[in-house]
Amino acid sequence: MPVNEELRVLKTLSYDATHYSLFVQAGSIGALTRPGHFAMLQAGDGLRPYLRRAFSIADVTTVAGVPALEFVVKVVGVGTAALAHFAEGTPLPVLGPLGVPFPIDDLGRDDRVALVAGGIGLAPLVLLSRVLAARGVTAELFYGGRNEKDVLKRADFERFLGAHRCAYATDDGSLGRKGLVTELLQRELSAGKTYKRLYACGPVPLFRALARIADEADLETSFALESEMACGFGVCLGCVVPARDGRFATVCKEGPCLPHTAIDWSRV
Amino acid sequence: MPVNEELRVLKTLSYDATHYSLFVQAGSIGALTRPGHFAMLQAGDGLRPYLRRAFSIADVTTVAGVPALEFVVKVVGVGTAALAHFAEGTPLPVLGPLGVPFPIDDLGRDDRVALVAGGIGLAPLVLLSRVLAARGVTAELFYGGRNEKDVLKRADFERFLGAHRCAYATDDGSLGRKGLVTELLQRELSAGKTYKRLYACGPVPLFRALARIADEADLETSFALESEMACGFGVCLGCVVPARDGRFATVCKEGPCLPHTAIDWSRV
Amino acid sequence: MSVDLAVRLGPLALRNPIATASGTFGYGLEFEGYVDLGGLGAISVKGLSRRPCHGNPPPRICEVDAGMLNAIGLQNIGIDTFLGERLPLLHAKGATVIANIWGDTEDEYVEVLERIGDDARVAAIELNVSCPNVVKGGMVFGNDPVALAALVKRCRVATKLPLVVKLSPNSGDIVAAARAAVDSGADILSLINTLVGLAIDLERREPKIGFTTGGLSGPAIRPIALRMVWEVRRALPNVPLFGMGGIETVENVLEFLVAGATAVQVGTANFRDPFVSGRLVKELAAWCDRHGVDRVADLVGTLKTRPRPEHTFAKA
Amino acid sequence: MSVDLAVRLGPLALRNPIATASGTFGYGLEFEGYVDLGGLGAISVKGLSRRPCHGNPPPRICEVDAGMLNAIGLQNIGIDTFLGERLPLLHAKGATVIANIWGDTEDEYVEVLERIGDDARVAAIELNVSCPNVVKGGMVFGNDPVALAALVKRCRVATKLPLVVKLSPNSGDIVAAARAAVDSGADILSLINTLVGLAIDLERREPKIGFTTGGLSGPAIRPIALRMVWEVRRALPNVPLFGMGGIETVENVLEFLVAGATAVQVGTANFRDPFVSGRLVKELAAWCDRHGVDRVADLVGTLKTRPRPEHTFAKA
Ligand SMILES: Cc1cc2nc3c(=O)[nH]c(=O)nc-3n(C[C@H](O)[C@H](O)[C@H](O)COP(=O)(O)OP(=O)(O)OC[C@H]3O[C@@H](n4cnc5c(N)ncnc54)[C@H](O)[C@@H]3O)c2cc1C
Ligand SMILES: Cc1cc2nc3c(=O)[nH]c(=O)nc-3n(C[C@H](O)[C@H](O)[C@H](O)COP(=O)(O)OP(=O)(O)OC[C@H]3O[C@@H](n4cnc5c(N)ncnc54)[C@H](O)[C@@H]3O)c2cc1C
Ligand SMILES: Cc1cc2nc3c(=O)[nH]c(=O)nc-3n(C[C@H](O)[C@H](O)[C@H](O)COP(=O)(O)O)c2cc1C
Ligand SMILES: Cc1cc2nc3c(=O)[nH]c(=O)nc-3n(C[C@H](O)[C@H](O)[C@H](O)COP(=O)(O)O)c2cc1C
Ligand code: FES
Ligand code: FES
Repeated sequence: MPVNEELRVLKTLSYDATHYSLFVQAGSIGALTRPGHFAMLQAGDGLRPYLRRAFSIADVTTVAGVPALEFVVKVVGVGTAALAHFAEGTPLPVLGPLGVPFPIDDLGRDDRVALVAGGIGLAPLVLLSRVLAARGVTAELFYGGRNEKDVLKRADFERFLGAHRCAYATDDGSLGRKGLVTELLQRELSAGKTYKRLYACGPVPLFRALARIADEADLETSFALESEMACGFGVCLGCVVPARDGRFATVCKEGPCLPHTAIDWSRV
Repeated sequence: MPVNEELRVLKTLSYDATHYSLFVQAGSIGALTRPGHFAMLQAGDGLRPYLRRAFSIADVTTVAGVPALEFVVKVVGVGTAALAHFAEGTPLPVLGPLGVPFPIDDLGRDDRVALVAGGIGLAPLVLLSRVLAARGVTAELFYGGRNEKDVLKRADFERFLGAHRCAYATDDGSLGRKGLVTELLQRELSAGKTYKRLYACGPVPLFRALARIADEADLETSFALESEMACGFGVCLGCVVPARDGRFATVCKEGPCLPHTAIDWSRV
Repeated sequence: MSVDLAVRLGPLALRNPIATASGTFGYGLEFEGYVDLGGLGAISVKGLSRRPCHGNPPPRICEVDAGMLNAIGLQNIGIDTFLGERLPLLHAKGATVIANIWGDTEDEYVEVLERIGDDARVAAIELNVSCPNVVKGGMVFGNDPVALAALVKRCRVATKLPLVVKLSPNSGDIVAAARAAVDSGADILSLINTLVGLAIDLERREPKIGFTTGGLSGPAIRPIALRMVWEVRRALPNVPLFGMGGIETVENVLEFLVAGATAVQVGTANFRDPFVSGRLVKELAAWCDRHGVDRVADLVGTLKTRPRPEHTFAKA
Repeated sequence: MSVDLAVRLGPLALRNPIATASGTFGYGLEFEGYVDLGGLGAISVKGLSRRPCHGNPPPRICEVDAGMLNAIGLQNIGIDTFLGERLPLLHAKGATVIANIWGDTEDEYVEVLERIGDDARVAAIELNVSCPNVVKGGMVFGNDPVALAALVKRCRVATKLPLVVKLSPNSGDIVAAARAAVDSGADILSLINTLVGLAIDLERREPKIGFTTGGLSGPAIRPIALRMVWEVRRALPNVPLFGMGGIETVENVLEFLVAGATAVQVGTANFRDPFVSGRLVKELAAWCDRHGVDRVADLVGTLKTRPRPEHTFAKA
């Protein structure tokens, strides 16, 4: 059962003009959080933004000893801009953890999985990396962005997974391979590597490409989807994606983590 | 010509839970301000509050050497609540000085005038007191509130005018006379005292009572009126009061300082 | 002092005037843990049709200033699943359930009513004749008093349950629609549904909503909703009304009561704050207590208005 | 790159599409020092009547969420004072002046038009047939296409100047009103005027506005206004439109253009920020420059919409 709590802002860590990490008290949400969960944050009590905004719980960690939730945020509009500016101590209404997390219970020491992030899609993969590493699962990260600045929290990923298991791709070649992140993955698959599951988060074109790759390679997947959300807990029916069975599935309740086979990509 | 400027908040001085002084940079507004002028302040760039709010320029002063405008504010709703919480350095859009100030040019050393304040109506009388004092005009203050906490900036008034020229009345007798501020004035008039002009600011019932007194005693007046304002510079026609000539007069442009004889009290 | 919060809307008695609005409260059960379902005045569930409906392709929602647009397209689990799986649970929680229903044709409305029959676990039927977000789906009834009258007449015959008709604010003359519904047998009116709006994604030069337009809800529409409640109350003082549109605070609730609504429905605010409806019940009691109001029903329709002045001209 | 901001609305050529809305910009001169009056696309002045009008008793305005209500009641200096004292000054500043006019009867409209004659300092006439804030005063024309058609026909005969008709959003069918106006001789349509709203002072249980209801303006109405512009554009693609309702930013301006307005009018935003109209002219040029748009007119009506899907049902 998700909880609604007023959690105080602990700190904000700015990466560049449009990316930052927001740390808030973990409250009772922290202990309930599994990789892939998200939360709905109310950015101020004004009318702009009006609705809460959805963010992956990027990590459950501590800030100066205080249990904390970390959100990694990209500024794209009024809500993400407002959240960047709350002073330490400001109470933020947070509803979470929400949604269906990444399936990981079946993984053990002998398993290898792939994590693919596009841009801000890194967010849900941070906690996933931490948890998989703790379990001894071998996880390889393929992380793409427009340029080096777009690729966040490398130190964390490399600490959790080992630097040799982290591969990067950028549009301008400023970090890692110049090109698409899917090319990194494709290269491994072509070399005969297999993965028990592919976890991914990023923009729709990335998901589309990965779905194609997964179909060809017969890979099991779990995609952390995004969509515009009003409620985050399954009542507004605003956040849906077309499902293979003809229905529309709620991203907030049936997702956000769904196998690519659940989705009708022709209608996305 | 009023100016619109982004003026930085210098400090906020809280008197109690519902009253505070807000000091902002004087900009070029300070030098243009005469007693009775007001300004329109935008409290934040959100939608709540949406429109600017009108406040008397209570004083033109300095804060730690920086030329400043002082506003004395009573919290009554969303705008006055928001203005209380801006951090030092926040830029506030301020349009001012606006309106017709108190007529004082004809006053000199031999003149005696009365100043009557009800509640937050003290605001425009602060600068008026300072200026009259500087000119050597004898000004007597009659200031009423619900209780002692409602009576603000006594030290300033007593410094400008002399403590013996400041009389107070409160509903509960916690400061000065228990009763109405009009009774203080009435007592002086009954004792035969005369005033060249009566300056007043307060709630409508006070104005009404003062208008009656002024008619009886044949007193010249200048009332600093209030009314809900959208623009503050004469274009929305939202702020009007019924005028004696059958028209509706704009408080923001024809006022806020108007003789009581300009107003049709039967239609107020 | 103990405040009497009970209100009566014709045949429908509610323990308090705080209900939740269709489409914004799911089937109620989603709010367990946030709200005491049995403590609300009523719950109007997501609009039900005779068969499960998939709704519109996304994007279905977007935020606008002081509100949102939606074009969900009436996605719902269908009347049978509702009656079989959700209603028993809602009933067990002590919830007062309003079945909000819709159809593409008169027959479809009647079919839903027949499936409900006189199930006593349903406290009232609410006919949605005003959804702007489907190509068919009731909107035609909402915008045409003649079609509306015909539909309500057939529904009136098809059910003995209290009949609420939910009106569209898009039709221009809300009083005409109200009259048509009441004359045809509606016991209660709900107003308002959403106003048709458009928001544009400038970079793509496309509507933000896949259906092009969407229904505007939230604080933005509150003044319009209040005006319509007041207008209908003035024209039809004996018809009980559910008022809704942008209700967020207890003051908003009271404004609607004072304007003439006997009860209110809380909509979009449930998304922003899932606790709001339950909290409003408590805050309403506290407000009445503070203001010396013994019975909340005494507040209904107490707005004092003055005759409207004609503008006058300067003498020539 | 130098962007061509000029637009043409039938017989009315404007140097750019940013005009100011009647009742929110006074007689223009009040904005000297804030805005270069000659640099605006046009200025629609406060609604003029044949005699100076006192308007409604206060309170006339109140703030609501994301906007305001007003019931000014059309207070104005009268057509004669306007022509004698304000128009010459406006003209000297190089302003493109739209005379917004109103009357209680057809005759009164015509009388105002006759006083204006074919004064070339007036670029266009804008008939306000949609003010919700007076007991008579035009609203009747706005809500009844037949009355509207009759009025516009008489006005069409009474003036040779470009004729703009400003429509009411309260009538339910904005397209019917648009058609009636255009078929009767309107060159241009303005939409929208304010929506009728109510706000309540809870402690007094009285309307916050002395006239009871007031017209809702500001960001709250933007989605409704955009939708109406789009609807009228789609139905009458050759009729030039002024779009307005809650415009604050250059993005808002562009949304209206993309939806189908050839030019816009900025209203309530002038109160919050007296500089806004002048700034929008500059920002529009900058936006076009950044986006590689040579002629702003090319953006008008470029909204790409898809056919609306019908909702589908689960198989039985
Ligand atoms: C389950 C989930 C997890 C998410 N996790 C993160 C995260 O960890 N970090 C992060 O930075 N963002 C995340 N997002 C996206 C985030 O919710 C949006 O960026 C945010 O809501 C935009 O709000 P805004 O007010 O800044 O932008 P707005 O002004 O509302 O919109 C700006 C632009 O962003 C688009 N947009 C708005 N909401 C979404 C959305 N939910 N998904 C995609 N596009 C949207 C709008 O269409 C518009 O083009 C997540 C979204 C979901 C649904
Ligand atoms: C020329 C002028 C000078 C003023 N000087 C001062 C001053 O020096 N200090 C000060 O504290 N206040 C002053 N006021 C009043 C101040 O403008 C209002 O208190 C303020 O606008 C309320 O805003 P709000 O958002 O807090 O309240 P809202 O939520 O907007 O309203 C709360 C309540 O206050 C009432 N109200 C709103 N605006 C006004 C208004 N302009 N006048 C009277 N009542 C209003 C509303 O009707 C409502 O009942 C002045 C007003 C004017 C017109
Ligand atoms: C996402 C969403 C879905 C809705 N679905 C329905 C519905 O199925 N049936 C209905 O009668 N009204 C529906 N409505 C309208 C609401 O019940 C309500 O009338 C409207 O939103 C105004 O109230 P509000 O401003 O408090 O939200 C829906 C509204 C929203 C926002
Ligand atoms: C205070 C005020 C006065 C208005 N007076 C008039 C008027 O005299 N004539 C008219 O046609 N429209 C009048 N309007 C309507 C505006 O011109 C405009 O159509 C409406 O406010 C919507 O635009 P906005 O949301 O940008 O304000 C008035 C609006 C306001 C807020
Ligand atoms: S966000 Fe409301 S149902 Fe998913
Ligand atoms: S506040 Fe707009 S005219 Fe006075």
